[in-house]
Amino acid sequence: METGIQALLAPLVVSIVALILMMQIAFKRHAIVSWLLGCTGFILAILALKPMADIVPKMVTPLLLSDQYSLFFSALILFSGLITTLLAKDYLQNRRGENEEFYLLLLLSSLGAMILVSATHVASFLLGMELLGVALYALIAYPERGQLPLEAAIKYLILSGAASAILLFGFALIYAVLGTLSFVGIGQALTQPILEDQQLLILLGTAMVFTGIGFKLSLVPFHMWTPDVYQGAPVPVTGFLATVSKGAIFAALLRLFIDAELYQYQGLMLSLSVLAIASMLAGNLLALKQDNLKRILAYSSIAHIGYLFITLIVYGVLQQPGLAVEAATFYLSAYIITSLAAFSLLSIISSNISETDLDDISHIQGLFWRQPMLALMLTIALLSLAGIPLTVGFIGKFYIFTAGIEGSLWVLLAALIIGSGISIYYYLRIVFQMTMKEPAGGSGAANMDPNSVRLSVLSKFVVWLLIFMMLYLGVLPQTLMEYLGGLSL
Amino acid sequence: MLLLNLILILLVGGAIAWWSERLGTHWPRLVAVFVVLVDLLYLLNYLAGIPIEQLSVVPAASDPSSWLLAYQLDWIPRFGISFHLAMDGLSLVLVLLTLVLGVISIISSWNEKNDRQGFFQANILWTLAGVIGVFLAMDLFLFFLFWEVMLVPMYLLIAIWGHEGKAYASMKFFIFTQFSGLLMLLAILALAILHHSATGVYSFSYFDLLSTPVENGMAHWLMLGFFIAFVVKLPGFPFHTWLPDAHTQAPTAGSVILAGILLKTGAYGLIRFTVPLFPEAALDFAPIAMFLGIAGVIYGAVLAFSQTDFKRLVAYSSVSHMGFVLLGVFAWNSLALQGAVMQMVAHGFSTAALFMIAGALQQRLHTRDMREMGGLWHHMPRMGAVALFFALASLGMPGVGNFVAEFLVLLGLFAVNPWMTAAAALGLITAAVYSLIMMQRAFYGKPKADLVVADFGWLEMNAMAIMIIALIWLGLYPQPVLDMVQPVLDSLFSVVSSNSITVGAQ
Amino acid sequence: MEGLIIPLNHVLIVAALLFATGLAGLMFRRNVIFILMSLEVMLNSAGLAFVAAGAAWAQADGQVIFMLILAVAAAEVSVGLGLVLQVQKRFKTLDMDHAQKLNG
Amino acid sequence: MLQNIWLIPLLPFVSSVLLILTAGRLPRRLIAIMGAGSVGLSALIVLAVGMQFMELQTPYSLTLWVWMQVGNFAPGFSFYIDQLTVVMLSVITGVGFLIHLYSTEFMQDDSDYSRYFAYMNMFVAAMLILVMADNLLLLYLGWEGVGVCSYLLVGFWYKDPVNGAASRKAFVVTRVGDTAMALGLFLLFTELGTLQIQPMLEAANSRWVTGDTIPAIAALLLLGGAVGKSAQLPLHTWLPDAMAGPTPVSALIHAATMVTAGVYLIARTHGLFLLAPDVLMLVALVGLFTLLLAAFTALNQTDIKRILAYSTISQIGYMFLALGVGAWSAGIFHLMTHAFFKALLFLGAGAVVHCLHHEQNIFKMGGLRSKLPIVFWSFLIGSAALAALPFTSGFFSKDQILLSAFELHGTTGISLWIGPWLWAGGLVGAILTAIYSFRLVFIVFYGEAKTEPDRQPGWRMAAPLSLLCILSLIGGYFVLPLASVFPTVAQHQVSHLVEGISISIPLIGVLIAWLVYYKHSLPVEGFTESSLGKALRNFWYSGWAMDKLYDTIIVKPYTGTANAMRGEWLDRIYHGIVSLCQGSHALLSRTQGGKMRWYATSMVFGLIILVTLLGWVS
Repeated sequence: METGIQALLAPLVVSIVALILMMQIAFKRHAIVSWLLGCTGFILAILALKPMADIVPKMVTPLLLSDQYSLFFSALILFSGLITTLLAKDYLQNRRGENEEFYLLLLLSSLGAMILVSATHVASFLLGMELLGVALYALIAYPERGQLPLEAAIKYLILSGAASAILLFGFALIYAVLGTLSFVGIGQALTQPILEDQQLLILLGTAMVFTGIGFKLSLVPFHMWTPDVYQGAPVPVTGFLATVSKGAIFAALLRLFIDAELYQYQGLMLSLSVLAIASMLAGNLLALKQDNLKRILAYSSIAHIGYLFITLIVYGVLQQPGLAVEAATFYLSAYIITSLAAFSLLSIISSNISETDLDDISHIQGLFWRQPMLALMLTIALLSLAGIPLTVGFIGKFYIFTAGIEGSLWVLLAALIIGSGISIYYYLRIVFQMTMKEPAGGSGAANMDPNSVRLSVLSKFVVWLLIFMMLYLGVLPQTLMEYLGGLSL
Repeated sequence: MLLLNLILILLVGGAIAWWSERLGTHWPRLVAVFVVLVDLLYLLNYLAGIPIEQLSVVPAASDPSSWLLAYQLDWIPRFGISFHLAMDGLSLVLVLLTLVLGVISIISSWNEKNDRQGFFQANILWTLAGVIGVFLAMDLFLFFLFWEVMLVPMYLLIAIWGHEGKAYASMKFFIFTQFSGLLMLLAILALAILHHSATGVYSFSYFDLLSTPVENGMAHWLMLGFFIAFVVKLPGFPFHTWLPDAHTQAPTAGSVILAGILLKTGAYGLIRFTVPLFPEAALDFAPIAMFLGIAGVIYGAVLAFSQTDFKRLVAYSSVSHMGFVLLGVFAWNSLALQGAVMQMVAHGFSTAALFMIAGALQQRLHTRDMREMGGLWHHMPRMGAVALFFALASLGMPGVGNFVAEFLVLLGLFAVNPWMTAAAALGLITAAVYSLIMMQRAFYGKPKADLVVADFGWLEMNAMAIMIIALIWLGLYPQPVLDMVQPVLDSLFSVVSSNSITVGAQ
Repeated sequence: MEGLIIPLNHVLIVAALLFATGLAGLMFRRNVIFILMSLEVMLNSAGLAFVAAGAAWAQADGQVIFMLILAVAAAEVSVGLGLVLQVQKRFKTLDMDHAQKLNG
Repeated sequence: MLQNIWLIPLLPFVSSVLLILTAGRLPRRLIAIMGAGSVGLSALIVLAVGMQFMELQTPYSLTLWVWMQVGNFAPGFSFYIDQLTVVMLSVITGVGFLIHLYSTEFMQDDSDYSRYFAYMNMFVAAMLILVMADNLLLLYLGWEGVGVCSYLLVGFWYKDPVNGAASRKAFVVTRVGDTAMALGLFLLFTELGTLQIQPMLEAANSRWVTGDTIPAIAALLLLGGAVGKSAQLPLHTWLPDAMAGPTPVSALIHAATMVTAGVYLIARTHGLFLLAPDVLMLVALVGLFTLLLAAFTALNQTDIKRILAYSTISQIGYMFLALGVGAWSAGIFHLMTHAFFKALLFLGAGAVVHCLHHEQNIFKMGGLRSKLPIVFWSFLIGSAALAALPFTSGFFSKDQILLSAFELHGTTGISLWIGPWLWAGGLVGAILTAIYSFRLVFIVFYGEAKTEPDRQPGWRMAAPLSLLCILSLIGGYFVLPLASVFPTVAQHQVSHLVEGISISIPLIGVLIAWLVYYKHSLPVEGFTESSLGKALRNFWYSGWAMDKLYDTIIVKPYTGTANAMRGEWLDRIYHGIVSLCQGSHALLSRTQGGKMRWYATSMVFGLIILVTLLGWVS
């Protein structure tokens, strides 16, 4: 059992810190203390990954598997959580008095995500997903008093709940036929001959499971909630949602995919291809003339998930993990870092006002002339999202391309190229907006005093770190590549 | 190491130029000129040091060490990607062109009142760095990287310091090049993966990929991937429509770099990659490519004639001129290729100069509309005379480099296809039509009575003089350039010859 | 464990009907309270299916998952009801078709 | 001296470059000295070279440097001197110097004095390179160079858009010919592997036999260049408009030198044309039709310079006729004499225009005989030579041409019988020439004065006029040393009747002109005022409506197409793609209406789609 604890050290640390934080709030509210505790929790958990790495892979109960893969994603999740925590301080300062629960919810949500990436069983999958989700609902609605966050939260809660229900019902159907709930077990059972009438149940179940997962990943046509929730949620939370929630779910999906050997089923692969193509095209088209920055990023995330799905389909073609998993993990890491950077910058821009976020494209008009550094960093983040070289986004795209070509998935690649072509427009539109001379003295300009955006040392550190990571991994990706190449699943 | 330094000097110089903004608004341009000059002298210093015979050594296609210079560093071994730069005669010519025009482009913006001078100059220097990288990169991954990276500062130049229609123009420029770039990326990766499946190792090295066997049907597609990317940049008909907008809206320095240098990367790519990597496919495709070349020559000239915007006219003339390059490359013999290279260099100077003139006109008259010009010779005889020279250069007047280029291209093409040559030769007539109408509309005709404008000043005349001398030198004694390029062509021929029929005088 | 006495398919059909009812509620009801209730129905129908399947396979897993679902549903609803209070407070309505500003 | 021939083109070139660089900051006197002096020096060198050459008699060549070398394509900056070159050099530098001298006074009041001489010197340099070139590429350089200078000088007074249009027309129309010529060069190089004229002709001779297709195509393409530059049908329309330039320019470029470059080219490459007898025949026919067309047109012009321009076209037609019938020397001979008397006429016309406040309409002149005596005499002598009155220079050269035409004995096709017809056509031309040239004399210098001259030509104008008068008179007695250059032609052995007719025809023409325009005793008004007559006059006046024809079939369609496409119609495709994307965006955006119920429903739809997909594929 001792190694069991060691194997789950990081989640345990997070849980313990969450408990401490809860008690601190109960005894005496103090924003800085809570913030410090949140930071400590994340940092300790990251440190805890080291002893975990020594003993992996290690199965802890049939539900959770600590391996290199889950460690890597845990690290990403904790890193995202830490970044969000760091940024939240400035962001929340001007908003309302009681911020303490925010950090608690972040910790819980991250805990859910970590469980999700270790899940090898429907039960742990369900637990992780819901822990992640329920904390997020609260996070979305929590910091502000406006209507938009509330609407976003309730939409997310209900739709996400419905998606969970669909997913569960799907699993229930599969369980009814196969009699097992562990991923590996499902895979093994699926290879046995299945009665004709039960195949319908399997099919229905699979469709429902993928509907649920597709919703959480905002795959077309289950994507509709995404822009509303992204827009309504406070920026740091949006960032967290975009990175941690999406990343963890995809990581879990990948594990399910491999453990249950779903990649063998051509029908499923073909259906996923259709969804991927639809996501790439629809996501990018939806973002095309969008004026709200958060919505743009939401739509772009839909497209990115479409790109990411290419790796799954490649897996199906190649029938072996090698390049596909490497591509998926790299792309996901790249996307997480880049999104974090983008949302961090948006969060900084919105830090100095107390009500809504400055998320309309007109708000950042002329940013280049007032805050060249900030504008340049946002430009780099956007270029990384667009997959322009020297940024990590390009290497990610390079991986997708390579994987796609290895699998000869020409149709998907065509969609990828068309989608990327379209995406250039809306990314550059933001860049162009920042370079425009005269802020049209309307909506945003009034709210945004040219000198109001003051970067605290903390924010500076965070964005510089993220930009550095984006560029470093874009220029010298070899180390990460090697590491990801060695991840076993 | 020298090659790396060439790029690093510009990159770091760009950062310094940006920073120097704090010292005063005139500092960045001084720094920028200084940086490019240092780079140029650095290269010339090397050139002075090598024995002249070395320039005539035919570089082996399989062995970069036989090149003038090579520099290799492991970069991403996971995919066999290395930081591999190498220079042969062709790259040398183009790098020199880049640096000279770099100096000129900075001078051309000397008197423009641009905000954020520092960032402006930084972008110019970074664009130059990217272009030089493109000319030197011998690893296809690295090549693509530079290919894309040079777009970004160029985009910013247009988007930030451009004219009234900059939003549309900069976006169009970026999307065209980026979209076609993705096709090239696809082709590069597919080629590398084919190499991987044939040999078991990943490699993006030009030298390795040259020998990669590609099954014929596949080769056609991959060739197209490269071809489209390069032809968009060239620009070739019908992918040229980004160019008139981008050129017109870019600030003067941007136009100079765009027309003078950036377009050449497309031509360079065609010569260096498209044909040698897929000789058979390229040969099959040659008639279509040449047809596009002819279409570009004629179409560009016809549209240039009808423009009322001075810069647009010059932009369309670029389309026309670069059509000759396309013809030259796909005729694929010594004469035509020499002509194509010569056209790259000569067009670089002549168009850069015309854009500078356009910029000077805009700065003085606050319009580019030729309907509002006329009789400017009276007010600015020096500018008029210079414009006349470059108009004549652009119509292919013998004695300047453009003539040598076009003549060689057509001469080489004639051996391949006389009828196409005849069609392309129509471009000589149409070039006369648009060049002269440009002179007429802007500089001849009735002078405006109350116009007070300054003629070209000392600095501008010096820049012009450099380009005039260069063009006349190329027109009367192009041999040094031809000699530098010939060994490279011989080497490329030997790569291609095993698979395709080479025609003409080699 | 005895397994299931009635045929599994019958239970599944009932669960599916329940599920469909919930889904229909989600699609057609406008009052957020009813929507939350529909959500509960859906979750519980999934739970029912799990229980039945678990019984059919004579395993405890089904029931365990059901317990988890109950917990999850409770958590969801508690957060949900909290939000509903705020909706009433901030939008002055519980009609989700009207408490709506985000779109595009 | 021969090794210094490179100085011949260099001197005017250097002078031109200096004038350009100093941009008019030099004193006028110095500009004049540089401008005229450089050409004069070149003329002296030509004289020395000519004397030396007469002794040597063997062609001399000099390579300055290899221009460009790619494989075996290695044209040099090389000069080739033979008798033909020497003749051309003499004409260019000699007449050129006189015209420059004349210009120093003519252009005295122009503010762009320096620019004028810069262009003129550049022209002379280019023209010299053209005739000295040892290979066709260098020749082409000169060829284009003179075209550019012609463009610059025609449009010299740039402030008037009409001049601009004329200069552009001149350049573009000749460029059409030049392009054909360039294609000829490509063909010759591709087939023969060299562009060096003498080796090329030898190679052509050994490679092909008379009547082969390829030499015919090559000759045809070169002919295209020649008709463009020499303003022959169908590319002659630019020359009358080119009169927009200063008159000395017309004298130098559009009478004496550049327009005869086509003649020189054909003469220079006669070896090739001999291999293509059909093309040679075409040369003769082009010459014949041009000379007739231009003569009729000249008869109806009212602008003194346009009359001379059409007359030039007509006279070059004679030269083409000569070349076409194989009378190479006669063609060159006429080239030389024409240079003398046409330069004289133009300079005379220039003097008239100069002294009459830039009046060019001959019907507003008159009675100038006593007011401008020097000019009158110049004009009279020039016209006599142009009309080929006996013992003037024009008589000898034209007579040779007509006789050669009469005697044409070809071996194939129409050349078997066409000789006398060509002769007859030439005679018609000759009588017309006499009529229009003396029409000019009688109208301008006789009758009552309509405009008073405000000045008299000074010595710098008078001296060249006088010298050219002498040359026009005695030029016919020069013996050109061209025997070694061209294949020998049999001596004329035609009946005295033919000779007599040839001699008397111009005299009849002069008589008619005298009767019609001086005595007004021939009742031609009856015809000219009839509707047919008017129509014909208008038709001829417009130069056989060729301008209108080209305008309709080429210029208008071109500008129309260009203007129609101005807005980049290709963009419509790309804009279509953009619209497609925007439309899709708008459509998709409508699904994001914000209603949660709809979102839930879409999820159900998605589920159904997924089920269908899965069921369908498995």
